[in-house]
Amino acid sequence: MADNYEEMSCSEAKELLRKWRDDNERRSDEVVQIFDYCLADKVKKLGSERLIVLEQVFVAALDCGRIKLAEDCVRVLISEFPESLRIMKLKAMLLEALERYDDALDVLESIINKDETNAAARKRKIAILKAKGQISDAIRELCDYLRKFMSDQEAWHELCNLYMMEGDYSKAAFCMEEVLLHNPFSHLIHQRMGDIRYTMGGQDNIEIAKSYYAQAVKLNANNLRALYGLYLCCGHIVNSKAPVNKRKEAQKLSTWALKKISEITNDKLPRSTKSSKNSNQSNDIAALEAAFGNLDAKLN
Amino acid sequence: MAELLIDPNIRGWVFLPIVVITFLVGIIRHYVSNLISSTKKIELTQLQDSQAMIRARLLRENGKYLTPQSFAMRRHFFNNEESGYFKTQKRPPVTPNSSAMLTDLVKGNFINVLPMVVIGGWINWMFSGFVTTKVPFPLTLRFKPMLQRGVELQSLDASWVSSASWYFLNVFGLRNIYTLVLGENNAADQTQSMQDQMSLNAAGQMPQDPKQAFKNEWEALEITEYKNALHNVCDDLLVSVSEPMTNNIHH
Amino acid sequence: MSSNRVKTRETKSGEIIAYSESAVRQNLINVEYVKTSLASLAGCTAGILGLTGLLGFIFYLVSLLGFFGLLIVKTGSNWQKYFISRKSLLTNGFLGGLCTYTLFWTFIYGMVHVY
Amino acid sequence: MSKAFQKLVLGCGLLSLAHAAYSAAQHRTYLRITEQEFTTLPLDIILQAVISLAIIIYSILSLKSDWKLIHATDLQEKSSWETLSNIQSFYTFNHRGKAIFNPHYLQPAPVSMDSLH
Repeated sequence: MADNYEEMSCSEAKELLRKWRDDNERRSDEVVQIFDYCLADKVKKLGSERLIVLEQVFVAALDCGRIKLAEDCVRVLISEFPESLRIMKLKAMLLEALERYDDALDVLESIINKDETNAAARKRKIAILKAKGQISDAIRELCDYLRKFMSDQEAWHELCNLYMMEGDYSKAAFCMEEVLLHNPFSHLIHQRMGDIRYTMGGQDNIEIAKSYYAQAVKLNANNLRALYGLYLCCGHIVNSKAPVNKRKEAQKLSTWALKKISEITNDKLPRSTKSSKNSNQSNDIAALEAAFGNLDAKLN
Repeated sequence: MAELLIDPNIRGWVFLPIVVITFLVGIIRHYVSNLISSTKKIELTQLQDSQAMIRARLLRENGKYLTPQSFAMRRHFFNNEESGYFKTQKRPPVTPNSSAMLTDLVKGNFINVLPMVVIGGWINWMFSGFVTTKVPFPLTLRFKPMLQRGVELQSLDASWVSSASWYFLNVFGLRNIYTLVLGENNAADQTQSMQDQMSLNAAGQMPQDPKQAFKNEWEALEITEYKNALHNVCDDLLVSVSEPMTNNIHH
Repeated sequence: MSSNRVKTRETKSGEIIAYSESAVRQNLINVEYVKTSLASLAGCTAGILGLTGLLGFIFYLVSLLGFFGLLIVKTGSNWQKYFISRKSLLTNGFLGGLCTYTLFWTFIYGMVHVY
Repeated sequence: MSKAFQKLVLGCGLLSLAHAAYSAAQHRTYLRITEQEFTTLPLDIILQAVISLAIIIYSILSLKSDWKLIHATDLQEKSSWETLSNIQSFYTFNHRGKAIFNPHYLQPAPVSMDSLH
């Protein structure tokens, strides 16, 4: 991948960065590389997107520990808008990356003093607590924040992650439900709800997890993780003391899920007619990738 | 119908300048309105209220995907008699900030109405007495006094128009062109948002009277009937199993 | 994440379909862009041709229909993937377009045929 | 077709339309000088104008053809948990990224065993 970026034209790079911004991709390493190879000496040519791109590169640079690059970006931005609170927040982020947390907190405090409705600065404060590893403090602060900004789904999502770090699954489920209220058509959120409920365990929760997984599968029939989840839940119910008709139903559903899983994984398998040993091996690898790549196994 | 021969100088000094002036005024107006439109200062409590309202609305709309307990818990949070959010949060009715409203009104007028009238009047005065062009469609005589102001000729066909009418034709016709020119890559808007604070993702407009809004939302939430949408999902899936594997899930 | 906002609409069969609001808006903005260009350019052409009276307005309608046909050919049979309603594509912003059309028509007509 | 080509086509169309306008204006002047009555334009100018209009509209439509899919389910097939759970506002930066991607990264000096005692 990396060597492609060198040959990329300016407009292509711009396009790609915009796509990543829109799709909410992290890809910090790639962003920095693209900037290095294609855009570094053409910043002025970016036109109306220049500031946004600079901000994006800034965050990516911090993510990659490229403090120098980040400083350059933020310097340009500051010279343009010395008063802007948004840029002050970037400055705080820079301090944060340098692990000067107290200074960063000072900056954020001053932002909040100037504009107490500034949600971003408040969130950064919580992120600092998280970076310091004070998860329980971060949770407390985030709850406080959410009392004020109740419909901030990002924050709910983050709170869910924090609770999961702490192993407090019932509270995590509550937070995920808030996110679900915002995106009732997202199969991923349904699947996540199922994950949490399944992890919590217990007969009732497994039932709930089953229906969430089923909803996720209904919304997107190719969601492999949800299918596996469905299969596991049904397997659990079959072996439990549930009423007979329920067990029967679960049995049916689990065979269906298994069939579907094998269908999907077989589809992804490249069918080669030659059965030389080498291609066999690559087939196996491809099959494995198909099976596990779709699982989103890299969750956190 | 007599063909008039119009001096090409009129084209160079009246016809085209009016187009250019109207266009530029529109562009300038866009930037000026960007400059002087102040971002409204929102109070924290206002923001909190609007976010609570959004959350309650979402609960009403999408609550069916939650488990019964979760739904009841949230409704309890909002509507409980003693500790519910909508019951305990007492907000004084927001007195509309009269001076701020006034400045907004003045600004709105300043941006929208004033330039049109001023420029229109100026053009009418500056370029009066010219027959500028001929509209390619017939107009009835009733339009004559309006469209040919300053050209008092009895026998002139109504489709020959004076500069003022040409100006108004421009004003209305260019409106879409502005969105074409300015809306395509709204450079001004983007720098604006960069200069300002973060755009709050849910900085909704809070209604004037939060108390009333709370009451409405409380009522709406109270009468919302919980119906579990996930109850039949497994059955649905099983049904689709028994059917041939059509992809009827999506559309 | 705010771009994921979804609005729903019930079809005749009672099925609820979820649309992404931003995508719908983006598509409509695109169509609006092309329609405004169309109105101005069709106005220019009408001015060049020296159409007068009813003929000019008919030309506007014809070019609008032509654009509509082109759009349908472009998006093909899966227009439902991009637009909620096909009819609204045709009727939205009709009068605004007409204003623009008239302006350019008069302008070019004046430039070419009057002066 | 590439965007650059489309833009070229668009430019050609606009030029051709402008040329048609110029021809029409010339024709009018010619008629005026020779004192003939104007009835219609010559056929070639009409054809040129109409055809270039069609070309322009087609190329604009092709240039602006980045239609987005509007069905939420279609959109979500593309999105993955990875992008959904990527929460920008809560990024933290003291992670392995700075060691992996920064070529000038200096390992923190190991804590010597003596200082622990």
